[in-house]
Amino acid sequence: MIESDFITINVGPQHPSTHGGLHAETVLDGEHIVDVKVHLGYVHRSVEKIAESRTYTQFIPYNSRLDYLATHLPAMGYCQAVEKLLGVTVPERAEYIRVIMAELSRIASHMLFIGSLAIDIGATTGLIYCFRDRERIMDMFEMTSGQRLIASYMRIGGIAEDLPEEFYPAVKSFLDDLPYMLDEYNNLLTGNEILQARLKNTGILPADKAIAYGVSGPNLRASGIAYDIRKAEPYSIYERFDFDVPIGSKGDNWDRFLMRIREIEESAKIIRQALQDLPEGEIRAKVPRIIKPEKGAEVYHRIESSKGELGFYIVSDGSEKPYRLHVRAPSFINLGVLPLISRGGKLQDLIANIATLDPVLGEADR
Amino acid sequence: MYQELKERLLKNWDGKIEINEGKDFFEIITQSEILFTLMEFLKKEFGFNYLANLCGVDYGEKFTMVYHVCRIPENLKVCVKADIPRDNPEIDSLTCLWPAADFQEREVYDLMGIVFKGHPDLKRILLPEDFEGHPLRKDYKAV
Amino acid sequence: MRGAETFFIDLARLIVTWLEKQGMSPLVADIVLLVIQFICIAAIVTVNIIILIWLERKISGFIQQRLGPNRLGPWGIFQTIADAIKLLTKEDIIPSQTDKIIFRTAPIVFIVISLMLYVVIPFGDGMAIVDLNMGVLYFISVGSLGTIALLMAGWGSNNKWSLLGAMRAVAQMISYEIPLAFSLLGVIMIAGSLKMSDIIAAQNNVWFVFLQPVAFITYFIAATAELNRGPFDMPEAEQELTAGAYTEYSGMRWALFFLAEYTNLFAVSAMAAVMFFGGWQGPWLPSWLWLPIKAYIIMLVFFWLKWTLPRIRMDHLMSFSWKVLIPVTLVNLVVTGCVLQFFK
Amino acid sequence: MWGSGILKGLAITLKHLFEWDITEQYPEERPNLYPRFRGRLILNPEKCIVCGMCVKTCPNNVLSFTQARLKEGKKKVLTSYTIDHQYCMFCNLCVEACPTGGLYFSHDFEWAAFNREDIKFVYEPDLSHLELASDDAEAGEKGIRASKEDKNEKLINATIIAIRKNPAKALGKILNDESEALKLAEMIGEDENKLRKMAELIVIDKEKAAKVARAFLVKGQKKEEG
Repeated sequence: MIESDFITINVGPQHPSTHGGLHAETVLDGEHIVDVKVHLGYVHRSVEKIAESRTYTQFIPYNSRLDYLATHLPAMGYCQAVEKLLGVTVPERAEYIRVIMAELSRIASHMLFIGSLAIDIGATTGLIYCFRDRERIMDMFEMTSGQRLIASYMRIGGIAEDLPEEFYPAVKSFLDDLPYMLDEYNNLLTGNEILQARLKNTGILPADKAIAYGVSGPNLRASGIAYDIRKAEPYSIYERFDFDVPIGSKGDNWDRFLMRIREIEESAKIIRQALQDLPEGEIRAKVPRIIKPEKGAEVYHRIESSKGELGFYIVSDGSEKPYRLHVRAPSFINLGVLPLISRGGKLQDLIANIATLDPVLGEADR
Repeated sequence: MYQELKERLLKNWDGKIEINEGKDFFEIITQSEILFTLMEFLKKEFGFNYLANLCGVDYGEKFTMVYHVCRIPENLKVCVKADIPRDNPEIDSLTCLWPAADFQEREVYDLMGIVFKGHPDLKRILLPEDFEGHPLRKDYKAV
Repeated sequence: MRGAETFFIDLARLIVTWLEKQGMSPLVADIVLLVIQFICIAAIVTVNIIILIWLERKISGFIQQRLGPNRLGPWGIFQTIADAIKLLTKEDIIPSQTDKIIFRTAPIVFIVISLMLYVVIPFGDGMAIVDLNMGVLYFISVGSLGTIALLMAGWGSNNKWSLLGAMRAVAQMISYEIPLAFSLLGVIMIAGSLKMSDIIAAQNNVWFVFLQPVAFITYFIAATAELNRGPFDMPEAEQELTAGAYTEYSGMRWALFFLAEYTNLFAVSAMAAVMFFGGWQGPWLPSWLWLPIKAYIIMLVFFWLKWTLPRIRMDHLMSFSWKVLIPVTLVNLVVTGCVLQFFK
Repeated sequence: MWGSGILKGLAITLKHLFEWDITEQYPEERPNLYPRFRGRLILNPEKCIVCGMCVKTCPNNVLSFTQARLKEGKKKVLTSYTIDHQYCMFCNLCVEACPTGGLYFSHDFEWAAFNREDIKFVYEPDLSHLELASDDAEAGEKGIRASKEDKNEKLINATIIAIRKNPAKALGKILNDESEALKLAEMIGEDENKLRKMAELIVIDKEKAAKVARAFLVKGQKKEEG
């Protein structure tokens, strides 16, 4: 009689494919996953507590450190939340520039997603190609804000500086080359039978479960639910742009992977339109130097970040510092679904599942 | 829709809840005792299937739990608030209604020290297990 | 040209005659020659690996639009030597919970097995150390021993990742042993011999790759799996198993595994050259240059595959072997047999 | 399907194998930095007017300085300025806050150091030729905090004067009733100590001041009754 037993292995926090300090305690039956437990907090920096001791303006640079892969998105969400709290209207030009920057961030984040998914399932070269192309976006960020990865470019009431002259040709040539880049990814990765075999029918997340687990963003849309906050509840000036919300059918890893590639195309569409309509004018609204929202005011503002619904809940007590600031981090809540989609799969699927959920641990742990 | 919701809510819990129709969120201020039944009502009767956000706020003498609940893909949204006394910070867990509450309630328990009754695995999530105190409380002194 | 062709054979003969003049019996002289030959092989293998590692890093760099190693020496050719020195001088770490004996022997077993493969490879015309009349069989059977070394490494490490890697290695290598042998069977049927020199001689007119294209493809795939190279690098699987069976190894012990892998790589490529590409046969150049050239070209394809493809999933890997490769090779065998019978 | 995808991928990698490499060989080739690039934070002391805006805007306490006053003209001068780069987030907020453009980011990015102290920038100008006001030199040691206390002191003095001049208005801020305010002023009377304490409380913590004032009144009433 052969006795068999489960093996418990710790995928992370030090593991090549956990995207940072993610710790998935995995119970294995051979290669099959019996259970997964997610442990978080390895990069917890208590951002919410820090916010309580910083003024509204001072907290801006901390936001980019939440989701450092899409640097402008959290900063934009936060600034818009504070603007909502104050009742400030942002000048047209600033809104357009914000949208351009946000969508560039989304493209950068999704490119990194494709690359890291590729390396997680063993195709090392895919990562390098994606990084090569993402580098051009990073260059544009450096042009505009002076920082590549964690730019602090958004300000309450607008943006820090106007776009430099060299930005326009750079973004134009990037958008012109984007179809070729995507072609390359598609030929190298998307069309690859091994990759398809690994992603199709693994990590299936049905639509009802996705909603119940609070999954948002591309992961939710991969399950077939056309819910994009840019469309459902247009913030900023998103209602002016014509773009589609791609949706998947099954909610497996393959759908989640395709979502990202198609969203890059949609973001490019938005940037093209925004560049065309970009008006001249002010880039920052008149905002007092010391920002004091009225006492007891509170706001929950959410934007569609590259990872999902990024929400900022801010309570003001009338002082220059937020009384309470809560970040609804999409990565954090998306990770809650990891055990559900991994159970019953293979160990190799777990790696693909983590990659396609696309968590950023800076955001999940805050 | 919101009108119907308002009527039904007032019919069921008249006097126990307060309704504010803000420009952003349809706000329901309730009590921690009836929170669970109210939420169940919202989910079952009105199809609010998506718990977007939940967090606690420390107001000194009391805590307030704030829930943002949506119905997607139609994007109907409701904000529910419930006060909890500071000396006995307990409230019903919503994990059985929305599994999304699992991680978020653990986070609130971890950082704010609010106990969720009926949560399957109420442990610290962001801070180490042996951490003392709840940092997001206003009386927490960082060393 | 004649001199270059028979240079090594003349040298061996010279040594034997010199030894016999010193008063040794022919048997002892032969044994001494064998020892010298084996030392030569070890040296060739080492030099070869240094080139191979550099080449792979360079190729992967170029594929990824990088430069690869370029700091040490022209085009970075001394990088591997520097790495070797670093690995040799590194602290020898043996984790306390390991099974010491197995842990220590595993790399040695692995490298010895891979060196044993070189005994039957004909490096040039009449230049096999031992031209066994069942050389192919020897190659296949010795080649499959590597599994044991990997299992030892995984088990001895007393680490769950390593154990998973070792289990994968065993499952994978046993499954791919069969298509590997079957795909070589077609060649053997045409050549009518298991002896390497006979097989090469049979390719005087046409290379077997043209007569047995299916067998070549299946051999190539099975060999990739046997070598644990990407896209079949299951036992190592850096991204999933954090280097699998090699997790606990460091320094020179780890380097031995690394060496053994490249040694195997060259052996398998040389075998492919012998079986399908006419071995050492070729115009203009001496025969002992042709085999390495052919082997290197085959290895370039191995590199190219590894740096392009994602890793296949374990269950797909197994079902690919049992459900695709083995039936295909069997059909190939039947067709070969029928055709042979028909043209007899 | 059937391996065509794999072949396409192989074609891509083969194409790049013979393509020119894009690596920037860093120490030999210098990176192309854009004008706005944020390297090291630099202070131009000539332009500094010692206003302290940069310190107030910095989210991470990177900046600190000490100041002194000249004996003549009471002009503020910088005695030292510290930029502790290890905490810097390069958020550009201080540069934006500086009214004279005295702070800016240079393009210098190679400043790895072995010690934390080594990446700290400390500017200490030679002030020997200037005559500093003696009392302010001490206050200058405490830097920005001292200036804050300085500010409080001024406010307290102003409040004392205000209470003396118009007690109903000055104390009415903490007490709702004007008659109560007058009563309180009467009770404080000419007692310098009490007056000063009251003024301090009003400046620092209004709520506490209101409580104290009320308690004071109640106590006074009891005295009258008793």
